[in-house]
Amino acid sequence: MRFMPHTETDIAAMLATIGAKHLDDLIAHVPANLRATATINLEPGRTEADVVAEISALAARNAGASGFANFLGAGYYRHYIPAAVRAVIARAEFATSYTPYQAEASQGTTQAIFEFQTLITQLTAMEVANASMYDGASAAAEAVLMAHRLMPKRSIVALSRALWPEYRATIRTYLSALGEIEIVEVPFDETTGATSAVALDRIANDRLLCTVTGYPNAFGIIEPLGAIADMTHRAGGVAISATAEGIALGLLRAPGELGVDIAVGEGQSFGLPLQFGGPGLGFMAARMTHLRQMPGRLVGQTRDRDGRRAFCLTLATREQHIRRERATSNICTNHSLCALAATVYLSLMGRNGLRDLAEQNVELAHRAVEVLEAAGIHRRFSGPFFNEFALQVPSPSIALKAAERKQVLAGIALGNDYPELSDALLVSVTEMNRSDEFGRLAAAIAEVR
Amino acid sequence: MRFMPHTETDIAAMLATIGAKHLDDLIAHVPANLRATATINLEPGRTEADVVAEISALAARNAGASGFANFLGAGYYRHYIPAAVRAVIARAEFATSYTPYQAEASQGTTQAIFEFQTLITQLTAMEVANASMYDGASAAAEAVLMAHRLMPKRSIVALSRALWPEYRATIRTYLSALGEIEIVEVPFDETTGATSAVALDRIANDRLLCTVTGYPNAFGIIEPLGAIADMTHRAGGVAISATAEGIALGLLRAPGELGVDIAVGEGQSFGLPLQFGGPGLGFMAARMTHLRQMPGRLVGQTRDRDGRRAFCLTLATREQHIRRERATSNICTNHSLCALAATVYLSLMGRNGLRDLAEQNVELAHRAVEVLEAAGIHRRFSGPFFNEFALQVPSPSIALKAAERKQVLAGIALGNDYPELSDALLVSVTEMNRSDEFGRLAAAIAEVR
Amino acid sequence: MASAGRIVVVTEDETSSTPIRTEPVAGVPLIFELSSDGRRGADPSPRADGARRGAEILGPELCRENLPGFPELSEPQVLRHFLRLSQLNFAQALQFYPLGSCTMKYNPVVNDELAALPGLAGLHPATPAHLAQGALELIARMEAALAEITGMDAVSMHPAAGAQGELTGLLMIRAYHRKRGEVRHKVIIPDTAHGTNPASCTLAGFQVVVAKSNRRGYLEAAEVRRLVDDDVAAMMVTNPNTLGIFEPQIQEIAAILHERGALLYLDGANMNALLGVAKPGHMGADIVQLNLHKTFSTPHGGGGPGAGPVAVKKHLEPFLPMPRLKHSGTAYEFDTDRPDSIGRLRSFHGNFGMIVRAYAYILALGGDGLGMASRLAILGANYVRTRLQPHFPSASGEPSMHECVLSHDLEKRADVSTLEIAKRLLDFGIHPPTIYFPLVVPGALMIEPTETESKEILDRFIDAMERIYDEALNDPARVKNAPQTLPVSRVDEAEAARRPILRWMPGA
Amino acid sequence: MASAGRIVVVTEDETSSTPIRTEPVAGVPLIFELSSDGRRGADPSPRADGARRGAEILGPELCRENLPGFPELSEPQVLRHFLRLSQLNFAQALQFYPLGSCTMKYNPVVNDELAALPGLAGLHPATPAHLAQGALELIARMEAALAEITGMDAVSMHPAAGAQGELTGLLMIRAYHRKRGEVRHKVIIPDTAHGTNPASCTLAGFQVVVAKSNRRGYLEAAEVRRLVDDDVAAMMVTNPNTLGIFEPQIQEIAAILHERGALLYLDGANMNALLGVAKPGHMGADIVQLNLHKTFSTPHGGGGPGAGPVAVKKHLEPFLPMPRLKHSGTAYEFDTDRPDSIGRLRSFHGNFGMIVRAYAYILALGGDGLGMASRLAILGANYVRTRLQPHFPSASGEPSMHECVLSHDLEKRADVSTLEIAKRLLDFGIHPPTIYFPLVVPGALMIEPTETESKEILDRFIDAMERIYDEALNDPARVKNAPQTLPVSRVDEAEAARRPILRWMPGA
Ligand SMILES: Cc1ncc(COP(=O)(O)O)c(C=O)c1O
Ligand SMILES: Cc1ncc(COP(=O)(O)O)c(C=O)c1O
Repeated sequence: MRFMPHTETDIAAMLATIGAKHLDDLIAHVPANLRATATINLEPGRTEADVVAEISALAARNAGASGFANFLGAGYYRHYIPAAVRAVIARAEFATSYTPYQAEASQGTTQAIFEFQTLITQLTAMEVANASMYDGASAAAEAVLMAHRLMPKRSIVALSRALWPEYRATIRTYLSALGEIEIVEVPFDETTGATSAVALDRIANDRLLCTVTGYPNAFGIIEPLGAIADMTHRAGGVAISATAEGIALGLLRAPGELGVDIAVGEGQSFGLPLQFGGPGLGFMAARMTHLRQMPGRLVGQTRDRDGRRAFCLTLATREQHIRRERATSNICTNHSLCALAATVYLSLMGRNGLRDLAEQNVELAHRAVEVLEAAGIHRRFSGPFFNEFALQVPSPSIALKAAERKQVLAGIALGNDYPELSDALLVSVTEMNRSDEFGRLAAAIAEVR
Repeated sequence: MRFMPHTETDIAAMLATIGAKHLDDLIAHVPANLRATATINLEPGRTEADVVAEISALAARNAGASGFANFLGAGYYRHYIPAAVRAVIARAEFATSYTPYQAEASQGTTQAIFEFQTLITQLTAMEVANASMYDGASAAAEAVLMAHRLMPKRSIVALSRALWPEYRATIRTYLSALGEIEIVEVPFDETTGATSAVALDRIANDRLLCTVTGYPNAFGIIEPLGAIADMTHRAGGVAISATAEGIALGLLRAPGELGVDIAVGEGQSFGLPLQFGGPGLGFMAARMTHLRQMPGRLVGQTRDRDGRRAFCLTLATREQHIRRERATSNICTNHSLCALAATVYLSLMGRNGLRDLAEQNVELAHRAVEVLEAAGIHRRFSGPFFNEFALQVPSPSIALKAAERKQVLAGIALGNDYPELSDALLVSVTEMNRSDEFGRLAAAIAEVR
Repeated sequence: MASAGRIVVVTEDETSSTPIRTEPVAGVPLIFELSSDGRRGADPSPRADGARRGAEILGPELCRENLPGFPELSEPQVLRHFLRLSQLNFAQALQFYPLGSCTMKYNPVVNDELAALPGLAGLHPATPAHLAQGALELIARMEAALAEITGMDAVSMHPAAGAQGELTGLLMIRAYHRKRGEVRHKVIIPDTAHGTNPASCTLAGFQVVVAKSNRRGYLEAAEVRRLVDDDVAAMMVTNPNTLGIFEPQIQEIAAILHERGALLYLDGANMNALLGVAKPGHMGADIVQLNLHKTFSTPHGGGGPGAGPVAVKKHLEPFLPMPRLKHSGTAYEFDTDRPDSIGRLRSFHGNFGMIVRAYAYILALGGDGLGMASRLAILGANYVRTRLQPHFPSASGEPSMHECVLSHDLEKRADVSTLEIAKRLLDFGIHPPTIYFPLVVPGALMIEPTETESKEILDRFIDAMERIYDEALNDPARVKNAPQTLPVSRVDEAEAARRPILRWMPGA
Repeated sequence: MASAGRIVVVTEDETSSTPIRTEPVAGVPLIFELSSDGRRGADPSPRADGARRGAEILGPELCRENLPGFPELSEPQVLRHFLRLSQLNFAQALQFYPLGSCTMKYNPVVNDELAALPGLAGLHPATPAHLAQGALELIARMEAALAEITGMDAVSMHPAAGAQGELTGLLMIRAYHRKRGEVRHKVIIPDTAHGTNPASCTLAGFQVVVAKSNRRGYLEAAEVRRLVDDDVAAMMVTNPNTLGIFEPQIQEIAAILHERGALLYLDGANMNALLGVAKPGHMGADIVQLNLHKTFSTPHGGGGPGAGPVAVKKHLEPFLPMPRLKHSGTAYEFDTDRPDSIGRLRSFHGNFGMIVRAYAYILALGGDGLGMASRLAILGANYVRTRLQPHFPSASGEPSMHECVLSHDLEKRADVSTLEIAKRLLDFGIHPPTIYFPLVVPGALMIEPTETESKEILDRFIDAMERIYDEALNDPARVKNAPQTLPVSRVDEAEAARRPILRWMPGA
């Protein structure tokens, strides 16, 4: 088989050295009943050409990937990925190395992670960022657990209902084993689409452990994050923000500026393909004072014996392989290569490029809204938005079907996750949408009204 | 612009150092009339995303590239290319280095070329191979020029008419300036499709400079190369073979075994994409006795000052940058990266893999013929063939159109280049053709008969 | 300006055993240090007709000042920077990388191309199911293949990594007992367990009870019987365990647990030893997680991403995480009516990009190839173990599976530590084995050669180990000062922890 | 087994100017030395139903014995071998590579992806024109763009490289005169010409007449007037010439030639100096060839492939090589009725894969960007020249265009040669300039920085050159023993030529 170099001669020689006759002698000690039934009934191996044909055929059956004017968002966003990002992550030296336990043989990976950590602190205006988490949702859950470690006595976790359903579900699952925790959902303002200050105010008491707010939120609304952080702090809780559209951080006030204590998010927008939802990139940033309770890997700068600057994994005493059941998290393998892609992407965009892109997204989304309004289709909420917005549509599912016939993926019906929003359609606009697509979108939806 | 790092400050500082005010001061010495009219009237630069969109749109307008059962050959052959080939030639260290003039900084390229030279000598059973030529046709022309240097007194170049039209045309062009040379075409045997021994015998006199024979030839026929080489030698000429389907060398007797003096060919079958006909890979192999007259670059093995094995360009005294008007060729840039691809491809195939592939091609082609015969469609020639054959079809152009409507590219009408073969269709079969395509091919052609 | 960081190229040339001495040189600057105001690595798109009016639209109160300290470079500068960084790494594709418990086998390059196919890489997770049938079928096929390979009944591709698979499994165990009206608080874990096991237990709200493996390095049923009671929800067993030993009494242990209503969680990170050799399902496992980035060859990427699917027996199927794939008879769709599910642990449908690669790998090897892979992996581990036995004796007398754990007496004899041996290996162009793990073996060297490395490579590794043993006795300085041929010499990790510098700052 | 070949990573860190001393180590084995009978890097396809019957079908007399000595390796071994080899190279993407006359500018990585699009890479050259309109239009657009850039009337994308473009041009010149009933035998070439120019003349059947450039490094019209007669078919001029100087009298020279019925062939290899600065067509050139692998950024690939399109004035259009593209009004097709064409010089339609990349490059820069590229290339060359003037004076007093040619007195002062300076530069992680060319400048250093390198990089290069000048005077051994930090030390090229070993042989 093409991946295995062993010739008959090699095998014979190795067996002889070991003092065995047949390969199966080496597993003779495995209980016979297990070996007897171990045969794997799958088709025989295939040539590379056949594997390519097989998987290409499956790929060809995903119409959604092409040919459509696409307005899907809701936590994963369509952005252009420069070829240089692929050129870097394709390097075997990055792609086929393990977690950089041996610093001397991993300076490429450790320095890149150090650069990633720095970029995330710059984007969030926080003091420390870790080497990556699985995705935005699990990072949000880890943030809540971190808050819990910071204030073990408190019990109320306030999740904005305008936080993505998947983030809320993930947090619930991660917390499900911690009996003492009580999760409450903070409703959103019916008109603005932002988390309701009134409602939050009611919950913000001395049992408040933390608040988790989408920024922008699940409706694309730019939350008054500063005000929410203040309320949280007045109650003595930990303010957590979650950002799914990372590009927004290139233009919006940074969570750190607004008083947030833990800023987490999804880095998929930073040069990662959609690939049906994963792997993405979870990021987490916090204040140095909370460093010891931070989950995940960290790379630090140090020196080698000859005084050269060098980088290595550090503060591992927080981690499972040292702390075991007292670790800050069970995470081991993270999303390192995705963090590298993000590092390359952000470096290419640069300070001005990232802001230009963010401004362009805002502009295009608002232009789309103008076109829709002109066609008599109105926004469901009035709050300020970045590049995603909810539309008021009598029957979203019908509208979606109609649009599909016009080769338009018009968005996502919010009703599935928000019964109270059965008349709302979530639309995402990025630089990947050409202006001429707005008209097609409007026409498709208008038709069914 | 994203490719140029100069900031305003950099430019100002550099100009100051030079003692200039504006960039254009640096070209003030260029005649004003030229500068005045030098503006390039092309659209302004574009983002990477726009360039990708533009070229993808052009690519999408080449229906021929996909969706068709494809039987096109005639000098360029469809073979599966393992991903590892792409992974290697994509390495920036190989792709963005120049000709390895500085040996110490080019051991990767020079060793790979040394391995390529060795592989070509093994495939052809010759003693020396160069570092690559542009393609098979120009390599054939260079071979004739090399023969001319070997026997300057002789004048008749005998080209088999069963040599690809493009090879014959290229040779004619390369020789067009050498008045003393006379090119004659050796007809092919009407029944076998091989070069006519009788005809060759008539030409083989003491003015014969060389013979050039396709192996297999333009009709896919496996020429009696040994006999042709003998006749050539008896007349005192140089026997040259040209191979366009390199895979054949994995199974057929090697040119070297059959007495050929210079073996050239096209290496596209060795891991290079079709890409509409270029870049391909010319290879040339010969006997050590003819070394000094060989065109093109050569890499040799030597040692470094510490006694380590090392590789470097050698025998450059044959080449244009040293010999100038007395060089063996004007070639400078060759097709090095294509030679690297071939080296990786051949290493992956290996001794057994390459033979298996060659046998499979023979088998599939013969199976296709069985299917066609069964449908009453017969071969035009009777000679033994490798993976390509001519069919007898009343009106090839009509057959081709009919097949096209059935999503079959049935082959190439030989009549365009061979008026005497206006009833012949050239069909190529490789491992890329699934057996079920043979029936479609037969049906399509049978229909118009 | 001068030469810095050089990477070591392993050579298989016998004649070449002279390591290289280097002098201090500086490394690659940080991307921030290469930045200069006004450079662009990406040009603004003309699409939005020149003016970027976004800030105007949102107004100043919502907008930040332009990212201070954020880098600005041209595209060639960015590319060159990261290509240089890549040259400072060891990697499986380039070096022998026998890192125990990590299964650093060859990652087929074609699989990366397949994952990048527009029909897969360009597919948005919210695409309606009827427009994503190819992707859904691929996931379904992968579930079926893993069920067959593990001998389990149902599989979820949801978890992002092995540790998340563990958490998924433990939460299912909790839900399972709850459903049966029981609340159990304890999970038994052997002393040889990987750190993620106890950490996951804590996350899942369980107390860890440690089971001792015996002198020979495996678990005795008696020990389990001693520890198990009605408050034990489950036991987590890694098989083969982290000593590379197949747990001989695993079936009996499963029986004991089941008798008391406890479940057996099998950590499948070491599945590379079991393909076609023994199926967890037949051992009595109720749940097993698999690490696609180990057994199924998805590239580890310098620390991920991977994927940690969980396979379960029928009785646990109802508790599998959301979303759950089902086939309506005409098409694949997501089953939303799963009242007993533990819910979701991440967004969307799992690390699809990794699932594609692993599926391509399974297709390439097929049932027979997978079985051969484990056998050759076991062959390699036993070969290395046998040849190194004289100086690096095995920590256990039991036969090894896909990896072996060795110890040595150099600490005592020459005051040379396992860490120093590991660093010296780097000078031979070999990535060191996993060291100091499992914790039960002092100074452990955990070696996993994998089936994709040739006998020649293993022989070179063995020679290097022998040579280091020698050096430790006769020229210890050489070992203690290693590595000498890498971009940096020994890195001061203590210093990094003492004064944490975790980000670059202007003028730092 | 031990560390071998290390590659140098250029650093821009000021503090790092200590070169590295290495000891002998072996290199990467040859692929043949890694081979072992029975290994497979590609599995036999089951498609042909098991048995490969090809040999049977053809019979033994037509078949060879199975390739003796041909390698057999597994896929991972092959990949690792070539990845290791790659690490032994310097390359533009990784190192500053100011190789004069080669225009080693950044090669945008996206262009390689575009050339690999199935619609382009998978297109068979014999595909009927109506099924390949996208490809044909791309070629047509490229012809138009190059005509606009050069100020010529018609373009052929046919030639495979610059040298083949030269041959194409010279054969057209021959045909042109023939057509007018003249036979001319001579071509004038300046003493600064690139070697391919005279070599191409010979191939085209012309005698070379050498024109001397003056002390200031350019051609005087007087010299051309002196040499031209009715037997002169043409003059080949490289502009800017290989000294990097714009030929100030080029228009007058063109006039003189035309007066006598001779043509002006302009070697456009140095077009990177002229984009938006001066068009060859306006200088009076009748023919110009372009090197897409230089000015238009297609990767040089360690020696090619490239592409050498030729652009001509109307009166030469009929002689352009076959195949010639034309537009029927409804679609693109090939024009077969071209009686005066010189014919073809290679198969099919040119190096299409390179044409795609170059077109993508032209789209990316646009007319304005191309003009800026030449200006910044010229800025870089003059900056380096000015700063190095004290120790490495320019070979000419004339202003430099995109490259500068410098000389030095170290041969005399310290017996240190240009070659040794070049080798020492390698220790600084910089690829040396072109050396000993043009031939008119003893010990020439021909430096072409290109527009894609930053001021910082140029400054590092300048510092390195200054430092080497210093070393040559104070520590010459260090220069003479360079390089010390590369996979190999100074390679013995004389030995290679003395006893040519041009292939591996079993047991060698
Ligand atoms: C035995 C064992 N269990 C669990 C894990 C955790 O898997 P992951 O790193 O994918 O989270 C690992 C790998 O690190 C392991 O070796
Ligand atoms: C001035 C000049 N002319 C012609 C050539 C030949 O071009 P090519 O190498 O593409 O054949 C070159 C490049 O080597 C050159 O520098």
